[in-house]
This record gives sequence, structure tokens and C-alpha cells, in this order.
Amino acid sequence: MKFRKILVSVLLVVAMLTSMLSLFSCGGNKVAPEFKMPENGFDISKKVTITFYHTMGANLREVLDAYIVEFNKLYPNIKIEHKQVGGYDDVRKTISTEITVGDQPNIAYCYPDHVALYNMSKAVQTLDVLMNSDKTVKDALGNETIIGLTQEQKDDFIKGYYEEGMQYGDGKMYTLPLSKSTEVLYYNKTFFDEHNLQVPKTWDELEALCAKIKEIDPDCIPLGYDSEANWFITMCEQLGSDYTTANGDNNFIFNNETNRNFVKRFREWYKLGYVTTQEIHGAYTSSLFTMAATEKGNSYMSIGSSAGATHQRPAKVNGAYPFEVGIATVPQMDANNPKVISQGPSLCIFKKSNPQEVLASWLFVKYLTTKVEFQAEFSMASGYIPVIKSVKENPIYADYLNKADGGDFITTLSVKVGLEQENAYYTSPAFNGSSVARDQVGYLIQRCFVATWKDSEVDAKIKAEFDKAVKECKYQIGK
Amino acid sequence: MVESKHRWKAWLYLAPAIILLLIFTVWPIINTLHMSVQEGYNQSLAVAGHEFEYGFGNFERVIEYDNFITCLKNTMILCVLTVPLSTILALVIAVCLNSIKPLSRFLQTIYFLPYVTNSIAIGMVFAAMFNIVGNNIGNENELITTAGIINNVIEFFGGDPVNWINAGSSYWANITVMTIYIVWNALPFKILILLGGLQSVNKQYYDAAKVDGTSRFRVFTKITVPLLSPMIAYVVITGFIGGFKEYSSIVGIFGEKMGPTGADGSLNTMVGFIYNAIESQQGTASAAALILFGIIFIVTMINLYVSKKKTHY
Amino acid sequence: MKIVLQNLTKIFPSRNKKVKDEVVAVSDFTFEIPDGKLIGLLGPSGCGKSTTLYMISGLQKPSGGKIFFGDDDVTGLSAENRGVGLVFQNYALYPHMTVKQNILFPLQNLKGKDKLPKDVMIERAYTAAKLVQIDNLMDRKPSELSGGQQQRVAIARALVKMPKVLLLDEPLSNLDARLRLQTREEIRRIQKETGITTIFVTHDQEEAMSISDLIVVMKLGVVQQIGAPQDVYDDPTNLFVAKFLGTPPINVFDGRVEGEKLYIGDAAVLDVPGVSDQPVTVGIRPEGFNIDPNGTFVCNLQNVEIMGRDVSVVSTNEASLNPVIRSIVNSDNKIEMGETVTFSLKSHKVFLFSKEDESRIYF
Amino acid sequence: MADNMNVTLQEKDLKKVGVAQRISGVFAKILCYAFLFLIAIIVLFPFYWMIISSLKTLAEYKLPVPTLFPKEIVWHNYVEAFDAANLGTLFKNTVIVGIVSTILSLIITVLSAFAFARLEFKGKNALFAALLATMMIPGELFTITNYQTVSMFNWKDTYTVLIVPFLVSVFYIYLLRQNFLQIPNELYLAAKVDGTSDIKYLWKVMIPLALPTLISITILKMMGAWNSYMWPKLVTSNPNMELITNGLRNAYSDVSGETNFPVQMAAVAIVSAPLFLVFLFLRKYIMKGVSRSGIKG
Repeated sequence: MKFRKILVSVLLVVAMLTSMLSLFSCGGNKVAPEFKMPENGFDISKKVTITFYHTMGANLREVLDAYIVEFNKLYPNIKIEHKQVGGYDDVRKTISTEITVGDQPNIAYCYPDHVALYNMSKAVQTLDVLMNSDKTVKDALGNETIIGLTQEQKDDFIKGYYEEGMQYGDGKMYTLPLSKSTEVLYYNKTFFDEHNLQVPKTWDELEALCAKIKEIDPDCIPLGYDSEANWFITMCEQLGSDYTTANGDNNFIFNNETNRNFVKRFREWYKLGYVTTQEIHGAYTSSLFTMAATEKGNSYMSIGSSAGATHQRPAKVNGAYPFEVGIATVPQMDANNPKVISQGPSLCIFKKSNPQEVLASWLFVKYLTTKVEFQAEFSMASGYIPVIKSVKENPIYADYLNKADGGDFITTLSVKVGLEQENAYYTSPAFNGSSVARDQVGYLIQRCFVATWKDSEVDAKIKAEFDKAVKECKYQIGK
Repeated sequence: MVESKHRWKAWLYLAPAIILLLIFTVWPIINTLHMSVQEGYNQSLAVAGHEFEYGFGNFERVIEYDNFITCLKNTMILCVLTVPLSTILALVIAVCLNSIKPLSRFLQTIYFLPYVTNSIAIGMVFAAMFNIVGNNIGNENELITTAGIINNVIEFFGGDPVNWINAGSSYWANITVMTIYIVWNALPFKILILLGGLQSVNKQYYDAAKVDGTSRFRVFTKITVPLLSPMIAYVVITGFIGGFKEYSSIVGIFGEKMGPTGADGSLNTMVGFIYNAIESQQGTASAAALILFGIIFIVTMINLYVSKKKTHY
Repeated sequence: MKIVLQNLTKIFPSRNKKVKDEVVAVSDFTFEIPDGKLIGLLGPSGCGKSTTLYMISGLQKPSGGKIFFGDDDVTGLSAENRGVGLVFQNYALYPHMTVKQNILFPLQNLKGKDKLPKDVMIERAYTAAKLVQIDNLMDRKPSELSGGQQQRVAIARALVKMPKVLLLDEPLSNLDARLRLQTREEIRRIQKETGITTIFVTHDQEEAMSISDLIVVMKLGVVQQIGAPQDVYDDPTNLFVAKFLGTPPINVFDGRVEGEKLYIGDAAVLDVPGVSDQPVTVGIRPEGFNIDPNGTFVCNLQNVEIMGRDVSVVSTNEASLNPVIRSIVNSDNKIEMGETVTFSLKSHKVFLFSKEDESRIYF
Repeated sequence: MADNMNVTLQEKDLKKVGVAQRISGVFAKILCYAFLFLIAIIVLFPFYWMIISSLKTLAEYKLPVPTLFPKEIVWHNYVEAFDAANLGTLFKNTVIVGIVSTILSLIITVLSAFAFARLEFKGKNALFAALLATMMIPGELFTITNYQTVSMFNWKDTYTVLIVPFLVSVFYIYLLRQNFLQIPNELYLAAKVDGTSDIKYLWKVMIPLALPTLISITILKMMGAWNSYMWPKLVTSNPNMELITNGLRNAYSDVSGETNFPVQMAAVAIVSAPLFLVFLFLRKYIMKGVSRSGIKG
């Protein structure tokens, strides 16, 4: 009796475990197949529901909702469910977990490194077959348009933003930009005018300017640079030196003489008290920039996100801003061939076994990225830069841009500057590990700046820090 | 005992728990083991149908890694500092609380509050308290624009501000802050347990000691501590297990870079290491988790062995 | 060392703050305890005997009155400065220490010039242990000892620092009957050997009477009577004391005095010269009865219990306040089993108490 | 022995001893209170900080020199926090999940603890030891696998997925078993002799006696529901299915996506308030339960 009971229970447990094991391990390849354009194109009679993950705050969701209504006038059969999934990292984490069970959304906010991660599971749909399709679709209002993008539409995108979708090393298009930001140089216009200072266009000019400002106000730090990583990557781009590559076995090629030299140069600036960064300072450098000039440690320039313009504006004193803020393109190596970083979300589409879903997703992505009114309103609501040039011709948006100033309409000013440098945007390669590289070069700068080394050993130490960063990058991606 | 012929009944009572545990605990453990022996296992690749070789490469990778040694060291240091400190502090607080009448309940309630509150904000608050905002700390261009409240207090008493957690701060300053934060976090539970223990100690032991003219210190060391030894063993063991799982408190203060600016990762812990790897290298993460499990297991066994020798009755 | 208690009073404040309801645990206790005696504090639970003991030890502070050890006023001193040894009811042996460590503990507390060298401490511990005959158990833990052994350890621990006063709180209550007899003799012996003034608390009158030099009977915080056990037994000051002492307990009757004669029921049972006419409560010790066919006190015989040397006669009477009357007579008396039994009374075993305040009426 | 009596007393001035001992007693008390109050301030400071931060403007919050009291009290932060995060629905979800999971968890825990404490079966100790060993594994590692499991069951976006995976806690079983073991086995035998069924015995005897532990399990479980963050976020894609803590992070970013910390702090305060209140009212039970369960460890 006894033994039978035990036997039965043991057998039960074993059976359960094996059944579970087999259930899970047969999972194998859960990825939906590559999209193939259906013979008849998009079927507007069948209902499809598509999900969209993003990070929009409440005010942006309002804009989105309004345009979903508009979109549904064209395609009443496409139901859009959208959800704010925390911040960008939350989106990445959620989706990468969902991919493991084939449960990913249709469309998501993405950064290049997210796409690289999803791509390891081959989950992201390349857009080429969609955006180059010349099949037509007839919407509910009776207009017949091609499913893909017209050449005109393609050309309308700001080039640097558009090319971000193609930097995955295989020449294919994975994402379309939605709204963008960049880094800009904020400067204390009042102070500059007062002391007759010129806004620096190059790093050499900046260095000279910092020296000058230090003479005027020895207790200041002339420049605050928020993102160490952006600084490093932008310098690579401006100098034409290697940073990373999406191809080959060795992705991390930033350990080179040129890069070590600029790190060494900026380290000297830091030691001279010319510059500080967000991490070293312990808060956004805008807090130094907006500080009263009488206080110790304030700064007169700040390089930060164009989307954070309102934080670069000093608080009103007696109803007036204590100084006017000016915004300019960040300093360059070659002012005639400027390079500025592009940030902000793009949209990617995930593979699904139902091609109609993919098509519907594409139509929505196309709508959001090419609809002038949406791009204009979204930009005005968010302070981000629209991704298509024709937005500027929109009368409401043109009006908006005209209001730009260094006070109440500082956001507009930052967008305006962002639009003016439309030819300067670059993108860096995206691959599994591109975000690791980004983190590591940021840490690299922090470490080099903060460390106290003897003059004689600086070169060797910087080299050692570069070696360490590369080693760490390789480890993190499993090499 | 009874019930020998109704053995199936016990299994019936246990069935719900066992079934759920099999699905949500045992199976993940098996899966973890499985992942840990597939070299370079990566969920994203696995989803795409990639096959991995079996072997112990993941374990080798973990152990050979410099940063893992750092994590191990940090974890050990934090354990060795925080567990005795929080236990002793909790013991002193409990003894003080037990010796007073007015306000005792009120103070008990206050000490317990951290136990019932949402901890998201607390790390930020501590970081703000120890913060220094400034530039070029530690050289001739030093420009501190503000010091956190702790430094304000230090300056008020005439001391020099300490760079606790910002760029250029020393490892031991960081460890000090972490120790304070972790101890703060650990206190409520320990106070509660030890106070409960104290209150269940027969008062006559103290009367007897008083009649014998025992000094307060001797009462504490010779009577209170030995009588509380089972409770102390309990909080020490749980403290060590918790200490080895330390992670979120460090994120709370230093952020996910796990260290002050310029020394990223210098305060990383074993769990932090696992988290780093869990997104992109599940094989390595699994191996590290198993290693952590092994270490916790050994430490707990040592603790149990010691406490068996040291606790009385 | 003699101990003097002067108007010692202890009032516990009421638990409930709103209702003023304080408890007087000990009221106005004045007594001089002679040096080197064994004193039993006796009374039912809640009579204040333990409180008195704790006040003498210094663990509780009196609300009023004074305590002297010898000529020194120790009222303001706390326990550790009084040099007393205290044995707790449940011994309070430290469970984590061996017998030896327990006994050594008080010695290790000594500081400064009182500090003893280690070998002296151990010698003293062994002396104390020998005294209570546990020197062979020194390395055991309290949990490995029997109740009686634990009791001895507790006494040894109290004695080892050579206290001026040894205080024992219900020392025998946790022991079984056989051990109790043995241990109380032991306590007596130890007290005799050391000559330390010893006070012990008990609710068991037999225990108190058997070993004490003096007993103090207490009731509701008030001292009823103090004296040598036999004196208190033979000459109780009130009904409470009379009832509290003696096994079998005293027989109590409703009675009255008329014309200097004591009547129980209708029978005049005893001459009580000098007592005015009044209703009284009569107490007769069991041994106060004589089987006497010529006696005047007639009771209904119920049972005769032969106890060897003595015979216990169980009878009833309408005037009896106890359910039965228990009288103990010499077994030489032949008792004929009939309906009734007739007694005459020994006058020195008969006590009269006032109906009003239960105080003794002497005759 | 009496001759050797300790004579120190006579040598000292008795009054001096009395006064000295009183002073040292008072001094110790003062020291004790001072220490306890210091600790209390340290413990309370972060809460104070949370509340004042929740009443500041974003600009003031970001001041480099933090202010100890808001210059301008912004109650509106609380309104904003409540409105923006859909807190009403999240409250409701949390309460439902908290109550259902607590009840089910209690039933499962009681049954298992009873089996471990009172019934005899082969492999009991081995099984119990195995369960205890699982407590040492960092739970985060389970997430990936569990996520796959619930997705396979198609449980996403249901209450089930928020409740079921965490119903069994080895720790609670352990606590309750220890508590049950404190109850004399004679009671069980007596009940058996009287023909009482196991369930009736559990209900009438064991549960009332183990009430403090059960209460503390209830509280811990409720707190768990209240504080769970990662899992609900992972397994819900419908914002109406999220739990309260998820609401803390999502909704308080301003235009540029930067977190509005004062509003977030206000949300934290709102979210913490119910736990605080429950604690203040049930303090006795909670502390007794938690400490009792601890003592028997």
C-alpha cells in the first residue's frame, strides 16, 4: 500500500515535469515569418487590431488620440491600441521579454540599440518591401494611394534622421523616425552681449572663449556638457575617427590615437575648470547654467538636449527672466561640415504571421511619420523636432517658429535651431552592444576626467582606460 | 504520531502548494540550470532557433571576470559591515526601548514605519542627503555649489565636508553611505524581532542580576545577549541572506551604473552582476545565480553551525 | 544582622488612569527581625508577603516607612547595594550558564577593591555548592537538573556572596510533596549553619511553622500577628490567624456567652470567666476535644478515622460553621460507634472571637 | 560564613551611594531617550523629505541647495498625481488582487503548514528542506521562465496572472509551521479521540491559536500586492489592469519626458497613505504577528 502511494506520487511529479519540459522546449523558433506582400495588398474590409508601445506623456497621448481618429477615417477597419510603457528602457525590456513568447506588439517606439536587440531574435520587420511597394490601396474616403512611400515623401525626411533606419550593417531599412531631438549649445546671451563675446563655432574657439570667460569670472565653470557619451560619439563623428561598426567580429573600434587625444584634451579643460558634465556635477548642467551669475560655480554655456530647453531657462525674478538664453549649433571641428547627434524615438514594426496586421501597422507608421499636421502638432506639444521638412511650410507651424525667442518661447527656439541644422545629423551604427559601447565611452570620459594622475603617466593611463572600456564592451556582449 | 494510514491526506493538503511551486519555482530552477550549462545561452538568439553547446563555459566566464571579483568583494564587505552593525544597533535600540515606559510604544511605531512604506523614494532621499553638487572635487579648482544635508551638519559642527557619493569620492566613503542606508533599511525588522524576544524574557533574570549587583553592561553581555541568542542568530542569518542579495539599495543611491561617477561598477554586487547579464546573456546570468546560491548556501550553513554552538538551550 | 521595618507601606497606583483605584499591598508594617533567625512570612496569596520581601531586597521601593539593616537606613538603596541574597520562586537560574557559572556570577560582579581573585571565587563557589550538596553537579546546565537540585543551585547562588540577609520567595512551592519535606529541613539546616538572617515567604502554614523561628501572618497587606510558631498557634490574635494555622484546621462554631458561660447551640460547654454576654464565634482546635461521656457538648457522630497514634473523630453540629467537626483524640480513647458523640473541651484550646471584628476575646 | 560577611556597605556613606545610584539611573534614562529620539529622527527624515518634496514646485525641487521647507506649497501636485495616473482604477485592482491573493494564499499556507506540522508522511523532512532551499535562490531569475509560462497559459492581462504565480510562499509556510509546532500535539490527539475531523480541528483550534502569524502573513501579503512593480508591468499591457505602484512611474513625466519629481513624490505619498493608515490602526496585530513569527525562527 505504502509503496504504491509513493510510487504514484513520484510518477505524477515526474510526469508533470517532463510534460512541462517538453512543452517549453518544443517552443524553439517562435518568430513569425518574414512578411510577404499579399497578392491583393491591404484588405480594408477585414478588421485588424494593432498595438503600439510608446513612452508618451498624457499631453502627447491626446495628440496621438486625435490623429488616430483621423487615421480611422481613412482606415476604419484598423483598430489602434496604444500604451505608455514607462520609459525607453521599459519599452525595451518589455518587448524583449515578449518576443521570447512571440507576444510582441505591432509597433513600438525604438532606439537603434533596441532594434539591434530585437533583431537577434529576427523579430523586426524590414520596411523595404513595404515602403518600396507600389501596390495601391483605396481608403474609406475613396482616395487611392500606393502602399509604399513616394520618392517625394522619402526625400521630405530629414536625411540624417531617415538614414538612422539603415545603419544596421545590412543596408536594410528597419525604422522610420517619428520625432527627434538633438544637442544644442545654450548660452547666456545677455552675458555674451555684455562682454562682447562671440558664440563659438568650433572647439578651438570654445577653448579660447572659456579662457576668456574664466578671466572675467574666475569662480565660474564656463561650460556644462550634459552627456559624456554624446560628447565622445559626436567627437568621433566630427573627427572622422572610428567609434563602432555593425559589421565584422570586432564592433568596438574606438580605442585609437585620435580618440585618446581628444579625451586627453578635454580632460585638460576639465582640470582647468573650463567644463563639467552632468554625472561629474551630480545634476543636469542646466542647474549651473540657470544659476545666478553671482553664485560660485555657475556656467555661461550648456550643451544639452534640444528637448530640455525649458530647463535651460532661468526662473523669473520679479516677473522677468534674469538673462536671455541664446541657442546655437554645438561647436564643431569643421564649421563647414557640421555634425550633430540625432536622438529621439523612431518607430519599428514587428513581424506577425498575419500579413494584414503588418500592412496595417505600416500604414499607421507611414501616416504618423509623413502626415504634416501630425508632425507639426506633435512637435509643438513635445518640443521635439519634426522629421519631415515640409512641416516648416505648414502655416500654423511657421507661425509657431516665428515666435521663437530666448524667453517664453525657448522651446520653439530650440526646435528652430534643430531644423536649421538639418544637414548636420549623423547616426552611428546599431548592433547588439551599441548601447554597451555608448555607456562605456560615457564612463570612460567620467573616469578620465575625475582621476588624478601625474602628468607623465596621463597618456598611459588614458590608454589603460580605453583598453578597459573595450574589454568591458566585449564581455558584455558575450565575447 | 497518528495518521500513518491516511498518508494520502497529507499530500492532498500539500497539493495546491506543491503544484504551484512546481510550476512557478521548481520549473524555473530547472530552466535556470538548463540555461546555465548552455554556453553563451542567449534568449533572443534561442528564440530565433539558435542552438547552443552544452558545457561549463558560462561558469568559467563568470569566475574569470574581473568585475565579478569586485562584485563578490563588495557583497562580502557590505555583509560583514552591515549585518553586525545593524544587529548591534537594533539590539541596543531594543534594550533601550524595553527599559523605558513612557513613549515606548510611540517610538516602536516610528521605528517600524520603514517596514510598511513604499521604498521607491527612500533611495533618492538618501542620495539627496549625502549629495555634493559641484565640480573638480579634490583639486585646486574645487567648486562646490552645494553640499547635502549631511555635509551641512558636518560643517555646522566645524568639520570639513566629505565627498560621499559624487565624482571622485573614495570607495570607503561610498561604502559608508551604503552601510548607513542598508542598516537604516534593516533596522525595523531586527528591532521588532529582538524587542519581541526581550519582552518574552522572564523579568526575574533581571531581578536576580540586580540583587547580585550586576552592572548594566554585564547584564547586557552576560544575560540579555545569551538569552536572546536564538533571535540574534535568526536576524543574523536572514541578514546575511539579505546582504548577499543586496542590489536595489545601491541602485537607489548610485543609479544603475552601480558606483560614483568615474568609478562605475565599483560598488556592483552579485545580484547586480546577474541583473546586468540577465537581459542579454541569460546563460551567464544563470551561472552567476547558481554560484550566488552556492555561496549563500555555504554561508548559511556556517552560520547555522556557529549559532548552534553559540546559542543556548 | 537584625532587620528593622518601620511603618513599611507599599501602595500600587491603579492601572486605570481615570479611575482612582490604588491597591495597598503592604500597610504600616513595623517589625524588628532579630539577627540570625529564620522568619516565615505567611499568608494567603495577595496578602503582601512577597511585596514585603521585595521591599526588603530593594527590588521594590516602599511608598512609606523605612527599612534598617542593623543600624543602617537602607530604604534609599537599590538592591545591589544592600547585600542581600534572593532566591526566586522559580529560581531564575540563567539557562545558558552551567551550575558553576550561575553560582560564580554574583562574585564576578564585584568591582574595585571588592574584586576577588579567580581561585578565591571558585573556592567560594564550591563552598556554597557543598553547603547545599550540589558540588557534584557543577558542570550541568539548569535544564539538566531536577526541581530540587535547581532550588539548591539557586540557594547556593544567593549564598555565595555571603549576604547579610537571605530572602526566599516561596522556596518550596515548585517541589513535589516528598521533596518539600526534605528541602525545608535542608533550608533550616543551611540557615542554622550559616547563621544568616533569613526571611522566606510561603502560603503554606505547615511549612512556615515547621522551620521558622518566627512567623509573620499577613492578610490584605496588614500584619495580623507575629510570634514563634507555637505561640501564634496557641494564642491567635484573631479569627483569621486561628483559621489560617493548623492542620486539620480549627473548628469554628456560632456561640454566645451568657453569664460567663459559653453556649454552643443550647449546651453550655465551657466556663468563660470575665466575658460579658454577647454572641461570639468560637474556635476549637481539633486537639481541644476530650471524649467524655459526661461532657456537655453533644455532636452527631459521622465517622471515626484511625490514624495510628491518634484518632480523628468526624462529627457534625448545627452550630458548626464548618461542614464537619474534626477532633483528634488519643487512640487510647475507646469510641463507641453510636448516633452521637459527647465531648468536653480543653479550655486553652478554645478561642472566642468577637462577632463584630473577629478579634480575640480573652478569658 | 556569617563572619566573612560582605562589609562594604558600612564603609560607604550610605546617602552618597543612594544619591549616586539615583543620578546614574536618571542619567542612563536621559541617555537612553536621547539615543532613541536621535534614531527616531533619522528614521523619520526620509518620510519628511518625501512629504516636503511632494509640496514643492519642480523648479524648487531641482534647486542645487535643497530647501528644508517648501517656499510655496503646491497642493496641486496631489491632484495632478491622482488624475494623471488613473490611480482610482489602480487602487481597485490592487485591492482586488490583494484580497483574493491573500485569501487563497492563506488557505494554501494553512493546509501545507498543517501537513508539515502535524501529519506524518514519508519524505516530509526532505520535502520541507527542499522547500527551504528554494528560498535562497534570487527570485529575479524566475521571472523569465515564469513570464513564458503565464504567456503559454494565455493569462496575460487577467487578474489570474497577478494572483496565481505568487500564491505560495515557502517563507509563510515555514512561519506558520513553526507556529503550529508550538501548539501541543496533545490537543490534536485529544481532538482525534473526540472524533474531530482534521479540518474542524484546524479551524477551531490551530487557526485561532496561530492567529497572530496569520495576521502578519495577511499584512505581508497585502504589502506585497501593494508594492509589486516589475511583474504587473511585465504581464499587463492594458493600463486598466496594472497595480498601484506601476502608476507611480508612468504618468509624471513632463513634455520633454523628464520626470516631475514633486508630483511623483505626491503619488508616492498617496500610495503609501493606505499602508500607513492600516499600520496605525492594526499596529498591535502587525507588530505582534511579525515579531512572534520571527521569534520562533
